[in-house]
Amino acid sequence: MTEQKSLFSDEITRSGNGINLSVKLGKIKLDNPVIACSGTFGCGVEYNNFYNTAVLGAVTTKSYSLEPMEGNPPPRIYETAAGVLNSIGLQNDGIDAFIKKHLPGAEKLGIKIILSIFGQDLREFDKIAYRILKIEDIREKITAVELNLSCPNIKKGGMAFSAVPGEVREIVGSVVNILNIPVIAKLSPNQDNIIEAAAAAREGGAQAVSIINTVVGMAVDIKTFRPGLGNILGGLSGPAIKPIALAKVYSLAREKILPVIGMGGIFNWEDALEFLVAGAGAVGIGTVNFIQYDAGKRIIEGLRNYLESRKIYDINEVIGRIRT
Amino acid sequence: MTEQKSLFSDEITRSGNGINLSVKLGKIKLDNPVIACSGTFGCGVEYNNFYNTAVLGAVTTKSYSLEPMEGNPPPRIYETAAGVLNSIGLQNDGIDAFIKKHLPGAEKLGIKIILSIFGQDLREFDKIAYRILKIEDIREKITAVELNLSCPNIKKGGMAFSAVPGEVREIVGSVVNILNIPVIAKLSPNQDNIIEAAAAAREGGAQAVSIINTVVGMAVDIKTFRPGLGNILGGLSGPAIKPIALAKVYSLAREKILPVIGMGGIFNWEDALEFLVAGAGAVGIGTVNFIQYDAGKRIIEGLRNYLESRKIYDINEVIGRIRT
Amino acid sequence: MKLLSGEILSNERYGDNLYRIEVFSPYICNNAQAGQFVNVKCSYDGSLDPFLRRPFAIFDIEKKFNVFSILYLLRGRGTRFLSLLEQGDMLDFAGPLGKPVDLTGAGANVLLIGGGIGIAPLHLIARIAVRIKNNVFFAAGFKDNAFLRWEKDLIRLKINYAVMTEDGSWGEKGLVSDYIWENLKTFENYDIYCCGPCDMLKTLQNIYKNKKNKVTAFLEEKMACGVGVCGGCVVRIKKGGKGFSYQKVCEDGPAFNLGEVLFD
Amino acid sequence: MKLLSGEILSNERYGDNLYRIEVFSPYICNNAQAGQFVNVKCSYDGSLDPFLRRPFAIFDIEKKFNVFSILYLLRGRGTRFLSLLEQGDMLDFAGPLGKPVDLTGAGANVLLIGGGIGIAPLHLIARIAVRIKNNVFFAAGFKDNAFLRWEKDLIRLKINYAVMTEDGSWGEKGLVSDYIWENLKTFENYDIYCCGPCDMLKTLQNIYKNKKNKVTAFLEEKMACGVGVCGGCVVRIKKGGKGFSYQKVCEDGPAFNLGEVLFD
Ligand SMILES: Cc1cc2nc3c(=O)[nH]c(=O)nc-3n(C[C@H](O)[C@H](O)[C@H](O)COP(=O)(O)OP(=O)(O)OC[C@H]3O[C@@H](n4cnc5c(N)ncnc54)[C@H](O)[C@@H]3O)c2cc1C
Ligand SMILES: Cc1cc2nc3c(=O)[nH]c(=O)nc-3n(C[C@H](O)[C@H](O)[C@H](O)COP(=O)(O)OP(=O)(O)OC[C@H]3O[C@@H](n4cnc5c(N)ncnc54)[C@H](O)[C@@H]3O)c2cc1C
Ligand SMILES: Cc1cc2nc3c(=O)[nH]c(=O)nc-3n(C[C@H](O)[C@H](O)[C@H](O)COP(=O)(O)O)c2cc1C
Ligand SMILES: Cc1cc2nc3c(=O)[nH]c(=O)nc-3n(C[C@H](O)[C@H](O)[C@H](O)COP(=O)(O)O)c2cc1C
Ligand code: FES
Ligand code: FES
Repeated sequence: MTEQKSLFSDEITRSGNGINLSVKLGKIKLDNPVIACSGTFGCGVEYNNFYNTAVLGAVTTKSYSLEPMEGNPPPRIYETAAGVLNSIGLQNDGIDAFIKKHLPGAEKLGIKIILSIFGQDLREFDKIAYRILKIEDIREKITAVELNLSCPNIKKGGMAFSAVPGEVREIVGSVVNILNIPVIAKLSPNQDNIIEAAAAAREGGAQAVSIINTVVGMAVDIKTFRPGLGNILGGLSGPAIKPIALAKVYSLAREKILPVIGMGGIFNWEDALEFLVAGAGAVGIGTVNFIQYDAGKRIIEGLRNYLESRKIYDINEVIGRIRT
Repeated sequence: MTEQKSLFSDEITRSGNGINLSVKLGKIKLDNPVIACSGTFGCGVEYNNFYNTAVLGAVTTKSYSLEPMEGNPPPRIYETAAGVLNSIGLQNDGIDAFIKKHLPGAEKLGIKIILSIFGQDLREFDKIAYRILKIEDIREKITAVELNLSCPNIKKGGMAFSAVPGEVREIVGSVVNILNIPVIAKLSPNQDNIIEAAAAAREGGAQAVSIINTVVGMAVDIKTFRPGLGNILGGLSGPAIKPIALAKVYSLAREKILPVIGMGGIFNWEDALEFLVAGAGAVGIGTVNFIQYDAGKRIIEGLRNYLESRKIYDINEVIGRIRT
Repeated sequence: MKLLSGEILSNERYGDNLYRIEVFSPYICNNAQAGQFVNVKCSYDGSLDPFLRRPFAIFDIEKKFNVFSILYLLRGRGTRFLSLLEQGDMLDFAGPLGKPVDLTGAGANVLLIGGGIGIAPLHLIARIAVRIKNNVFFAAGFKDNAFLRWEKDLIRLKINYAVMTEDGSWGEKGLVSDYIWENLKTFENYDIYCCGPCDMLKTLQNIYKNKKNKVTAFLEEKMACGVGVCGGCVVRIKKGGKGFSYQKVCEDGPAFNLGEVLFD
Repeated sequence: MKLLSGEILSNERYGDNLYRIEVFSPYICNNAQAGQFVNVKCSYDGSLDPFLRRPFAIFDIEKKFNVFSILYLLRGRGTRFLSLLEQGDMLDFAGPLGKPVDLTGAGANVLLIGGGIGIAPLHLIARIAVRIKNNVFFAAGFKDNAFLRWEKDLIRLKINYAVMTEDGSWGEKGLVSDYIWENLKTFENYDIYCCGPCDMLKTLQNIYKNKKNKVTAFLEEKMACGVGVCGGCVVRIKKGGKGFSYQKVCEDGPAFNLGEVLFD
């Protein structure tokens, strides 16, 4: 208890203006470090029914492809212990629908958008980037573009792009060249090369790395002897994977390659704080939105209250402050 | 419902002798497919207070090294959502203590032993194998030897042996050459090469593969800003990892490289059945023993009752019968 | 749609494995329309077990008392939790969710076909339809008489109905689809809303393949978000000629044109 | 040790955030010895939340009624669950666990030093010691008077005692270690058993560094199995000269020779 109070005694940031929650990840500036994860929050419009989603540091959109995509056969959802398997298969109505339909809606609500995109190959990433480039006043409308590199590289037998650092460098580099907005590389936890992939992303010019995407998982329905998911394999998310995500975030953040957006199983402000302390410059909240519709608001408030009660006036003081 | 009854109607194994639960994994024959996992059950003697542990298909001992090992600094245990992190660090009192002290105790109780061992390099594996070779009537006392290849290869910078298929082949081959009892290779889920590693184990002469060992994970104590574990990183086990384990078991089993002993988060007979249906030839139960002290007995009984109620008279009829 | 917390006014056994929970919620009572559902947190605050919310049809609304109710079958972990809640406890739910069924534009007669717990969303439709339609008829089929108590609630709606049970313990013996088959003529000019097990829906799809009735079916699929953002709850819906598109039960449904549903 | 299920005879608030639960268990009452504990499942059957069992000292045993009790502080998820159990519910626990403290061989006088909830294992020692020792003295220290009710239970044991509280709201104002320091002489020939926060144990270790008293301390560490198989609950215990070995709280302890404990 006494320890808690003295943790920051040597460097308390006193300020008349209350608590600073804003963070910077490379060129990306966020009002606070809480970001909604891709694929779990639409573009933030639906959740505006539950709270003002403009309070979030940013909303990462679902991942958009060049053309609309059907996705995988149902069932696509399977509940597991403290987690959920999904095999949505990246269903989306295409980048043009985002630009014409979804972006204006989000804009109107003042939602800060991180646009997530993916392609089947480098050319498709480029094509999407060129379409994004045509958005008027793009820098005001889009905080960053996130490249979902955990999706299958069709040309390379379906392995994730992020499995091959060379591909990461090439795709990131190409999109960075086309766009004049910051680029984030989202990596897969299913390969054991996150550090190499992050280094490649930096070489390509990315401003930050998002980890982790879902972990490959599966379930069997013992009533029917069928896989729980139509696609057999799916992605596991939720608190079950939090320890795995934290280990990856910590291991990558201490390499100081790029700022890390940490995600995987965050359910409350305490979880978010764990990621920040472990070295994440910002955090993503995904699955929690399905269960606690106002999680984003709660987590931001929880972090603010925590800092206030500890007399820490700047959230950057806790980032990476793990005592090992 | 109707579907459930008809699942096996074409090939029901009627038998006057009740339900057959025995399985064969290569040259390894077990009375039933339920095995206690290494490191979670001692040698089965303590748990004999809770039920007759001789009813288990086998008990895999904690992993023994050539010399006694201290293990990692505490805290070594951290509770997570539907799981637990551990950083025991392979503490054990050495292979000689097993032979002299623990084996006789287990023998007296009729426990079927799978002896788990690990070394810092090939030479140490060999040395341990030679000590095992000296056990009198070894084939009656030890059902199989399991090589814990998820442990760090000190000579190769601490990466797990199973990260490098060449090492797997060499170590398995060498131990198989020394010993005249079946060898199982236990692989790490933290590399994305389980199929290659299993193929290497087969080339080395292994009879089966055990997956999965714990998944690398971490926790942060936000009261102290310290890692939850003294060792910082640890291994995640329990229901949280079940979907991950099932995906690995299914993906490996369908390659038909070697029989698979499936483990990771099994808590009840339904979970065990999921693994069997997904292709595991036997299942390991680990963390559940900490919470449900009589889990082994319950799971065996649960499987038997299930088969009986479905009029399936041989457990081998469900193994690998997933309908994809 | 809103995230709500409503006081539980009662939570009673309604039949074998069957419960009805009544919840105080002016917001739901004023805003929910026919065909909508709520997504309920079925664990204590802060608990992760069971993990996901569970969707439940709005069974009934009593505007006068600002009370809506859910009829639920005790099946697994989520409904076990629900069944343990007591009067005075708070229910954490979001709603109203799903696309409302538009009763105003359609024909003058309504036939409701429910199988088992499938009567739940239809009951609210019946209550609303009875005020604006000429004829409302409820055909319901059950395994046994577990839902017997429902007859009283049904009678209060003042509509005509027929009950079929597989074991003959209540109403007539037989399947509800048999009843429909035998009374095709009677219901020729009815708009139909149906909800029940997959087999029942498939049979009805066959029966009405070449009929001109407007047949709307309520579908179920496992949900994660319940609000249309995750794409988890899709079903196959015919698109134009031979193709299909995946549509979301939570946002595009739960009611779909039965003729366009592709069962697998 | 056995896996047991015992009926809860009472589960009462004992003080601020403090509860005592009484469980019917002939097995524990006949087999448990001083210093042992039970490992309790703190969630409903089949639930995974919270995940691990929680160890609790056996606070008291009433052989006549086959009842043992646990004194517990409401701290987190596990103890919250415990506090919600009611008379008539069953408690799922295993025990007795841990190495018994051998009171028969030691000296004629026993001093118990407890800090906060640390009095729990010492209470049972007091009950047993009072029958076989000349003098038994209990020195207990608390923050405030949350444990006030315990004085009654203590008085029933018919031993001498002293209570210290940090806020002076009960007994004398001050720390129990101050009390020990001031009365070193009085307890010169006492065997000591202590349990409490780390700071208290460290202070006592200093006080008794060069004394000849046999000082036994109860330690806590997070446990997974509770029965000695996982190696999770180790503490550092001096070995010979300068080295140390990791010993298991659940199997080698929870009581250790205080002089040999290496705090970090
Ligand atoms: C739109 C809609 C309306 C529904 N209305 C009702 C109703 O009025 N009354 C009623 O009794 N039931 C209704 N259900 C079904 C109800 O949601 C499930 O019965 C409930 O989830 C059972 O959960 P459980 O936790 O008790 O059982 P579990 O054992 O956890 O699950 C039992 C079955 O419920 C299904 N299920 C589990 N989780 C979900 C989920 N997140 N979404 C959908 N299905 C799931 C699974 O297929 C499983 O086989 C409705 C479902 C949908 C999709
Ligand atoms: C040998 C022994 C005897 C104990 N006797 C008592 C007693 O008589 N009365 C009493 O109130 N408490 C006792 N404790 C402590 C008790 O086990 C914890 O207070 C209890 O686990 C709190 O759990 P919780 O779920 O309420 O809180 P949580 O919030 O889950 O945990 C609160 C704290 O308890 C600790 N804890 C959590 N899980 C475990 C675990 N599996 N093993 C050990 N510590 C854990 C953690 O350090 C945590 O900070 C004893 C502990 C040990 C090791
Ligand atoms: C239903 C669902 C859909 C998802 N879709 C995407 C996606 O389109 N693009 C992407 O980069 N990540 C996607 N993710 C991964 C999440 O963004 C996030 O990385 C992951 O779920 C871990 O965080 P969580 O445990 O908080 O959910 C999806 C996750 C879920 C559960
Ligand atoms: C506390 C603990 C200690 C373990 N020690 C070993 C070990 O010594 N050798 C080994 O091969 N696996 C070890 N394991 C891994 C288990 O054998 C098993 O592979 C893993 O825990 C997954 O199964 P579970 O989820 O059922 O526990 C250990 C696991 C735990 C939880
Ligand atoms: S449940 Fe998420 S879209 Fe329907
Ligand atoms: S808790 Fe497992 S050895 Fe003590």
